[in-house]
Amino acid sequence: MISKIIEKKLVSLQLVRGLSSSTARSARNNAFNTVITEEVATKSPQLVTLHNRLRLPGSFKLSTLGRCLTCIQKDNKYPNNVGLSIFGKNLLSYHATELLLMKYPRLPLNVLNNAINGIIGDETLYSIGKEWGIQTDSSTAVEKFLNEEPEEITIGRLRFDNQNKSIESNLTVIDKKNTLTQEVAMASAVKSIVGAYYASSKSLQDTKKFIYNYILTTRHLKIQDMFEFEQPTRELAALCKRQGLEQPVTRLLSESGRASKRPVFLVAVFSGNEKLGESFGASLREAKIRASVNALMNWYLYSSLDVKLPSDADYSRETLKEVDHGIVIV
Amino acid sequence: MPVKALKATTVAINGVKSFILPCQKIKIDYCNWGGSSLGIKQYIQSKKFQKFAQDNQNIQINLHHRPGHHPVITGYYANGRTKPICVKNLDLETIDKKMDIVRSSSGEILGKYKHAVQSVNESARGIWSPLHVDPSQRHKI
Amino acid sequence: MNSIRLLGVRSFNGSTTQIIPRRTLVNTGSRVRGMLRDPADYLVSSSGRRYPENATGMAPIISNLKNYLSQNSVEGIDDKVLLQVLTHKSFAHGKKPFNEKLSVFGVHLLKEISAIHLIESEASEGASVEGLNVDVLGGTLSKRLLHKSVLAQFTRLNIPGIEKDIFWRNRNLMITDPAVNGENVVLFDTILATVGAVNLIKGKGVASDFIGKAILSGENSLVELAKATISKPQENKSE
Amino acid sequence: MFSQIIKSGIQSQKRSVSTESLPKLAVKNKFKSRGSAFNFKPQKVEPGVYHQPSPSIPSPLQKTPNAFLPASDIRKSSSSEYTAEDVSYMPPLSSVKEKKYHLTAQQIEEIRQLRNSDPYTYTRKALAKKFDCSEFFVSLVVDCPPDRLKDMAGRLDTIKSTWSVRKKEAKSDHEKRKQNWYRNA
Repeated sequence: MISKIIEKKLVSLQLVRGLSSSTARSARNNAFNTVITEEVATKSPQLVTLHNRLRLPGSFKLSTLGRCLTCIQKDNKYPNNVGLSIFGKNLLSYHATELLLMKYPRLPLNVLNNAINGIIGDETLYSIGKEWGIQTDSSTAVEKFLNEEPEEITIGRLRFDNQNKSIESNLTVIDKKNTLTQEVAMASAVKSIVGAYYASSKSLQDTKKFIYNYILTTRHLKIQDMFEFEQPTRELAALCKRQGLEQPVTRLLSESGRASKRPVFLVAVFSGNEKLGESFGASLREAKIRASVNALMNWYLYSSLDVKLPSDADYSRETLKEVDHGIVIV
Repeated sequence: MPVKALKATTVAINGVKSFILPCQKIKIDYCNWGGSSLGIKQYIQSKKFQKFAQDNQNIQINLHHRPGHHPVITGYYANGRTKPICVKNLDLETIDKKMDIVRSSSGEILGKYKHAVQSVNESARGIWSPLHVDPSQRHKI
Repeated sequence: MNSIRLLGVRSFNGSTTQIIPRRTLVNTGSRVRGMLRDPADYLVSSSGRRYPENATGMAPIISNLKNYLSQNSVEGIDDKVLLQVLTHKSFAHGKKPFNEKLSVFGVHLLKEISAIHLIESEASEGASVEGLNVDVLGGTLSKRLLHKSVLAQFTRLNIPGIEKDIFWRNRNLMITDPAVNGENVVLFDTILATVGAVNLIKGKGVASDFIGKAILSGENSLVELAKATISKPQENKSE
Repeated sequence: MFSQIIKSGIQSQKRSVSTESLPKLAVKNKFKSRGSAFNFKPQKVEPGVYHQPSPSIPSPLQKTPNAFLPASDIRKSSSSEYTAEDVSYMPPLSSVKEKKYHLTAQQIEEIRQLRNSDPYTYTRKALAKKFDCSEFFVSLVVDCPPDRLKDMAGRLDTIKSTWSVRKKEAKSDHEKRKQNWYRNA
C-alpha cells in the first residue's frame, strides 16, 4: 500500500490556542455523527499494516481498528475506545487468571495479582503496543492543518490528550486534568483491539487464541522471583501442621570451610525423613532460613504434569476432590 | 504475616506462538533532479518494488521526495531505533538487496554475543554444586 | 477453665499415620492471650453452626447450595468442594480450606460473561461496534452489577438460608447492618466462589451457561436488582 | 536426564520403578584425577541403565518434594521408602524441642504482671527460665513495655554512633544481603 506524503520541514510556530473549534460535548458521551468510515480507513497505511501485522481476520474492519486507536479526548471527533478497552480488560484478566491459577494452583493471592499485572498490566501492554507498531500522534491541530495531513494518516495514529505536551524543544507542559499518559493510552488501545476482536469474530475461542498468541505467550514471567517471606521457619511449621505432616527439622547435609573466611553449609529441612527443601548459606542461620524459603517455594510453586484449562473445549475435572486450601496464615 | 509479593519482571520473547516482524516502516528518500537517484527511481517504478510492497503488507512504506540530497532507505523498528542505508549511484538489483537487509534486520545494534544461546528459562540440570557431587567422585583437596 | 485435651500430631511415616498423645493444657471459654485455644471455640460459625468433621455432618450444611445448583442443572460437584465454597478466610484463622481463590476465579469469569451479556442486550447511546453496544460497560449499570451489596442481595434472594450455612467470623456481633459488619462481603465471596467452583470442575461452557441462565436472567436476576438500585433514589450513600 | 524419560514415558499408570534403586554411574578416570583433569579417559562402563542425578538443588518450578505432592498427582509414591533419605548421618541444627503447653492461665497472668511491673529485672530470659518456657512464648504472652523499648533503642543508638563509617556501610550491606535470604535470591 504505497502512499505518497509530502513531509515538509516543520516550521516552528507560535502556538495559536483553540484554533480548532470544538462543540461542547462531554468526553463520555459517544453519540457522534462523524464515524470513521470504512473507505477512509482502508486508505490509512498504519491501519492496513497493523491489521496485517496481527493477522486479524477479514471480519475485523479497519474502521473498528481506527476506533481502537481513538482514546478519550476533550474534543473527540470520533467515538472513543473506552467501552472497548474495558471489555478487552475483562477478557484479558480472565484468561491471565485462568492460566496462572491452573498452572500454579497454590499460588498466593497477592503473588497472583502481581503476576497478572506483570502479564497484562499497563506497563506490559505499553511495550506490546510498541512492538505491534502503534504510532502515537504527537502533532497539534495547527501543525496538522499546516502540513495538510490527510485524514487517513491522522486516524492511523493513537490519538489522546497527552499528559506532558512538549511545546518547544526544552519546555513540556504537564497537565494532569483528565489527560492520559503514554502507557495508559497505548494499553487502552491494545485492550480495545482485544475487545474489538471478540466484537468482530463473535467467538470466545478465537479471541482466546488471539490473546494467547499475541499477548500471553509473548512475555516470560519470572514467577520464582516474586516471593518474599517474613518468618519462613514459622510459616513452614504452620504449613506442615496444617497438612498433617511431621514437624519440620532442619539438618546439616554437608559443609566446607567452616573455619575459613568463606564457609558453605548445605542444610535441608526434613519432615520425618522426607526432604522438603534445601539450600546453601554462609552461616548456619542463613542456611536454615534459605532452606525453609526453598521448602515454601516448593509448596507454592507446585504444578501438575497435565495442565488443563477450563476454557479448553474438552475440559472436565469430575475427579477433582480437593481445591487448594489457601495461603498459610501464621 | 503471610508471604509477601514482589513486583513481576517480565521479558519479551517474540516468536513463541506468533512472530511480529521488527521492521515496521521503511522510508525511501529520493531526489528528482540528482543523478545519484537514478537507480532508486528505476527501482520505485520496477516490478520488484511492486512485489516487495505486495509481499510485505505489514510494513508501511513512505516515498519521500527530498530534493538536493542523496537517496536514503531508512528502516524504523519496534525497539524505536532506525537503520538508514545510503543508496546513491546504486543500480536496481543492489537496491533490492538493500531493501531486503532493511526489512529483515531487527534494528538492534550489531555486535558479538558472548553466548551462542540466549534463553530466559532456568537451566534444566540446575547450577552445579560441589556438595551435591556423588561422594565417590568428589574433588579431593 | 483449663481442660486437658489430647491434642496429637500426626506423623507421616509411610502409609500409617500415628497419633502421639501428649498432655496439653487448653483454654476454653474466655480468651487468655498466650494460651493454646481449644479448637471447639473457634470452629463454630457466627450462626452457631459447628464445622463438620465428616460427610454426614456436611450434608445438611451444603444442602441449600446443592439444591440451588441442581435446580440450575449443575451436578457432580464434590461435597468437600461445596463446603470449601461456604468457608470464608476469616473462619478459624484460615485453618480450614477457604474459598478465596475460587471467588477470584469466579469474579473474573462473571465480569467477562456479564460484560458480553450487557453489550449484547443493553441499549446505549454510544456508537455500537459490529452491533454490540460497548459503551454500556463504562456506565453505572455495569459497575452496579458487581457491587458487593447487589450481589449479596442476589444471593440472599436466590439461595434461601445461605446466610446461616456460611462459615465466617463476625468481628462485631453488635453491628447488624450487613453492609458494615461484613455479611455482604462474605455473601459476595460465596456466590463468586460457587461460580469459580463450577468453572473449575465443570469447565467454562457449563459455567457460562449457569451464569447466563441462573444469574443474569430469571425472575430476580442480577441485572434487574442492579437496575432497581439505580432507579431507586439512594437513601444512604454508604451502600 | 533419566527422570525426564520416566516423566514423559509413563503418563498414565503409577511409577513402577524408582530412580533411587538404580545403580549410580561412577565414571572413574583411568589416571590420577587431579593431574589428568583435562585429559579425561573414562574406564569402560558396562551397558545398562544408570541414574545420574544432577548435582544441584532442584528448582521449585521443576521438582516438588514427595510430601508436598497432592494425592491426585501420578508422581506421588505412596510408600516413602522410595523417596525417604537416610538422615542418620545428618545432624539436626538445633535439638528438636517438643512444645510443652504446660502453663496454666494463672501462671500466664503472673508472667504478664511481672513483665509489666518491672521489665528490667523480669526480662524475657529471666521469665523463660523461671517458668521453664521459651523466650518466644513470653513475647507471645506479653509485649515489652514501651518505656523499656525506648530505653533499649536509645542504648542501641549510642552504640551505633560509635561505629566508624566503614562499619556502618558493612552493616547496611549485610542488611541488604539478609533481605535476599528471604527472597530465594
